[in-house]
Amino acid sequence: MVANYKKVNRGVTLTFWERIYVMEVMRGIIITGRHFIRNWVSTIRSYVSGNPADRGIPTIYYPEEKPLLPEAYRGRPMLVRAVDGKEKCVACGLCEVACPPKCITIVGAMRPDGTRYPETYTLDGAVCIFCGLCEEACPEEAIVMSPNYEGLAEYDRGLMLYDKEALLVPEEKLQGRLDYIRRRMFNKCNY
Amino acid sequence: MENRHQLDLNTELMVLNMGPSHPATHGTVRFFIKLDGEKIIHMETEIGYLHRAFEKHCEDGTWSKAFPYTDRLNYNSAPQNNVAYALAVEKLMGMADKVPARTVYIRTIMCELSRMADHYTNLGAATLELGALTAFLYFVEARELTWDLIESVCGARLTSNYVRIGGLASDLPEGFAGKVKEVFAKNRVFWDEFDKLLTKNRIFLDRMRDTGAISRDDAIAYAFTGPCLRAAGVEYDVRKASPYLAYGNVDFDIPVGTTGDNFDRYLVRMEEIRQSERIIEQCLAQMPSGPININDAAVRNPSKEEVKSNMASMIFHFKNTIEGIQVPKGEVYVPTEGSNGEVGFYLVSQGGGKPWKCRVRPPCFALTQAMGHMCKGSFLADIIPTFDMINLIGGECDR
Amino acid sequence: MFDYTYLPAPNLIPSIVEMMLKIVFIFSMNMGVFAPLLGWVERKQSALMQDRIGANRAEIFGFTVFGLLHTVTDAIKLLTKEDFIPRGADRPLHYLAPFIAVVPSLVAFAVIPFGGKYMLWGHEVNLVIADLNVGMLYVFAVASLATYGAVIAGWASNNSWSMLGSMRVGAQMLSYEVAMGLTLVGIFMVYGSLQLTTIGMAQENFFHWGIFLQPLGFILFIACALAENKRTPFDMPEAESELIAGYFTEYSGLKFAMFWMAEFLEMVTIAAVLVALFFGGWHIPFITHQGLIAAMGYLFGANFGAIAAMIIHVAVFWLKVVVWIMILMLIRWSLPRFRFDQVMKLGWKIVLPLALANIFITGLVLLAVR
Amino acid sequence: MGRLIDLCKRKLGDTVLSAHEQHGDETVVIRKDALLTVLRWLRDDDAMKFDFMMDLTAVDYLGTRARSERFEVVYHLFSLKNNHRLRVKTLVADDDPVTESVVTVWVAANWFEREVWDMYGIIFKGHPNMKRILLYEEFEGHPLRKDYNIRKRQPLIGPEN
Repeated sequence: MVANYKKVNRGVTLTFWERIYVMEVMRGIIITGRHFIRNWVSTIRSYVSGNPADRGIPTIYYPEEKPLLPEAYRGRPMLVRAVDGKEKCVACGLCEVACPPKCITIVGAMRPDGTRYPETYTLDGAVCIFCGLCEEACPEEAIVMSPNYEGLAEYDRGLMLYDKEALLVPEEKLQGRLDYIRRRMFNKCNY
Repeated sequence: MENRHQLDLNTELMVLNMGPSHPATHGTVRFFIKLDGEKIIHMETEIGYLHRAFEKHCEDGTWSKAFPYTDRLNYNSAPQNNVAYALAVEKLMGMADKVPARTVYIRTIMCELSRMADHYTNLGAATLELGALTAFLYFVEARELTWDLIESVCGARLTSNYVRIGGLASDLPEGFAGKVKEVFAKNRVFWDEFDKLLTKNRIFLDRMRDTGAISRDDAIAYAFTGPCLRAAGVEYDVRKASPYLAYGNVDFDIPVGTTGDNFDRYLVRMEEIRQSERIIEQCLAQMPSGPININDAAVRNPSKEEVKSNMASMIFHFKNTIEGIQVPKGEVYVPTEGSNGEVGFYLVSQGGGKPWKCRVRPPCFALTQAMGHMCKGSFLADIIPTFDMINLIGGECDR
Repeated sequence: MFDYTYLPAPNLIPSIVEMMLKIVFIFSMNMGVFAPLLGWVERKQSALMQDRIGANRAEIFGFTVFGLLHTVTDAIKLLTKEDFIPRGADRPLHYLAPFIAVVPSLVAFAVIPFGGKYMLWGHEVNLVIADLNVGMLYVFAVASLATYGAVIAGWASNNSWSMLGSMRVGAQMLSYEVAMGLTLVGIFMVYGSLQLTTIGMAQENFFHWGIFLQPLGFILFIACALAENKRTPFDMPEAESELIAGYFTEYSGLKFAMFWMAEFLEMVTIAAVLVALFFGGWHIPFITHQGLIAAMGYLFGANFGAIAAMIIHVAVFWLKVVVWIMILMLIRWSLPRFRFDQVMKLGWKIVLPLALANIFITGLVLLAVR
Repeated sequence: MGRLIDLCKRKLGDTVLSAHEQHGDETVVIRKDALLTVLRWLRDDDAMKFDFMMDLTAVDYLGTRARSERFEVVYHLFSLKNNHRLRVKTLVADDDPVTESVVTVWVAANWFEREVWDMYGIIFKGHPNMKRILLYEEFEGHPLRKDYNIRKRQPLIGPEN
């Protein structure tokens, strides 16, 4: 069970046919031509059958077809709105501190019943680097990385300054990610 | 004017400014070339177009906040940089041997996956710039599949931010071993096709062989590391010289070249892809079960239930996040084998939650330095394969 | 020396009509079908070779027609783009260069037969615009004019990269023209003519196709033709990773489009020459020219039968051309490019001696056979 | 104390200002004026044979040390033959940030020294091309010094338009 050093075979010897280029051109054409014909047939088949799975090409027709994201995917950070309609966030400011590019700004306030909530919660989408450290820092599971990756770019940076209303999403929509955090990130695999 | 034919023909030297926005320089480097006809008389390299103040940023934040920034060093193989940084911090904290075995194996797998992705990209890009676009896209397809694997583990393709001090961000997803097997089966086909398209192709051979060569002694003097050093015939690989992670427990070959030209670099990288597959397969077979984080409340992030239910956990969680993980005073240099060469983190701690200094030894900084030396006397067209096989990653070189 | 029989002397009006129709046909084939469509073919073919989809988003009323409409959008884009001339450029020459580049590839087609001779209502129709008895020489002469376009473009742009590109064009074209001429000498010796219609008629028998009589000449000619066409693996003058775009780095808009078109038209010409010289021209294997006319005449009557045969022959010719274009594209997308000195070495040290050897061997065989 | 430190101390005597071993990394701090001879010895001696200069950087200890020892220039050496590593440091004063260039010992030091000049403003005497490398020529200050504010703005440069 040790690593060994091994010389690579540098002295690639070429046969006469390979040396006069013809053989190589033929071989190259056969390989690429095989791809060409295979993809041609499969594309036509998918046009006829209308089934995108028939297309042997890995490209996705993006806006019409969506990629299948893994559950670990980190998209736009979102705030969780609890079932009772209130923010889960208690404005403790941990995400604000944990954020490496410092894109989160929170102003906390107190509800009449004594619970804390964020009066304003601003996340600068132009600065966010989607690292997911806010999600890990949050003790309340109030900010999570949603699988949402669309509409993140704007022509104006001002439009990318998301406020609380733009960030709040009902809990059931983020259930997949919340489950993932509990199961894969902080379950028995993590004491 | 020592060259005789220059005297005879009274030729004029031509000054060319190649880059920073030139198709072959990827927008991050500038070559200042003096040409005699098509022959390079003198070449100067200018870097720094992608400087992002990595060290200053790291010094500004806590220890664990540096992870997203390490992603952006060599963005083709981000998990490797995460691992290198984590290893350095763990060593500085003196808890290197307390990291769970499962974590060690997962880290090894991620390192090798990213090495594969990096080599796929690099070899593909090299052939792209030599004009063989089709071979490039076959390897890009292979790389995409590899990145899909990385994405399914880390949650992002490039900016993985996967490793934590003393552990990992998350465990491997279910059915990972099966997915790896599937992807490897597909990638082997691409590897074979790429190999058939290029390795014995005389046009490609003529472009790669004996171009951009550097002698063994020069390579050492220029502090080459990684595939470029091994291509020059030097048997040095951090994985072998000072085994870290699980590299001591797996069986693999380290390809070594002979003359240090571009063709040797190409062959070494091609073989390393194969060997990385071997390492990953062995790691998956040996994969132990168990926790993925170190059992130390002062280091790891507790689970959310724990934070809510346990006062001590909550205090540690807040302290770790706000003040940062406390690292004792000291300094450490940890070398790891990145896909380009030795990625070493030199960390200085003055105690407390922030790094006093976080220096990364960028492998391609040293490699790019030798570009002028390697290209002198060769043709203008030889810059392209040489520069590609050096594999300059702007993010790593300029930091 | 010159044979003036192609001049429309005996029955003037039908001959002029015939001539005009042929010119319109070839021109519309080249400019109307091949120049725009080859862009699409190239995109789609390269995409399918590389496991991609290729351009497919341009649409009119929701119809994308497999990305065909991208040719329209390309045309609109190129027409409306700013025509940029760099500071310090030689303006007249900068304007002139694309025309010099595109015209030769158009007019070279004049001597290539795309069908045989047919009797229609007593008038003999010869499907070639100008049946010169020095046919191939004319093609060489005109094709070498295109070099000037590239060289002038590079020189007039006042850009070091363009300059390097045009230097490379000059050297590469010069060396490969010599070799190209010599590779075809074997063909001329075998068929005993430079006239492309004569060569075409001589290939009526499937086993008399140029590919069987001159296999070495064929391979050498393909190499030279690719080099003349300046496409990968011989695209040193415009190698995008070395010289950005070589001699047309500083061109934009319609002038850029003309270089683009010249490249595609050259490819059509090369494919047509290949077909005419080595692949039996308009002939269908194992069916003689007169045999098809007779068969069609039996079915549709003499005149309409001749028209039917004509259509079939023309279709066969263009089919062969399209197949060859696709093969040329396969080569272009499969191989990496040479280095400049290696191209020169290949031209002078391999292709040229082999071409000479080919002439020698052909001569010996001809001597022995006769 | 590690083996390499012992060897260094025995050979170099009082040139070694201090030495320590931490986490298996051996470190020697040597006098600035003897830098070149010591490094050359480290490179050529058979027991040392440090043919690789893996890394060259500097650390700013502003506020934690005397100003005459503010900067440390750090050399990370590696020996291929003996497979060992050594960290060599030399102290550079705040008011006189000058030290010897080691380009004559290892060619690789060229860019690394330029980077240290760029980031810390330490001048390497005898360097063939002491220019900024990662930053542009018009940059004001040396950003990795601890007294360089992370929020500092740089003046705009470039043509007037």
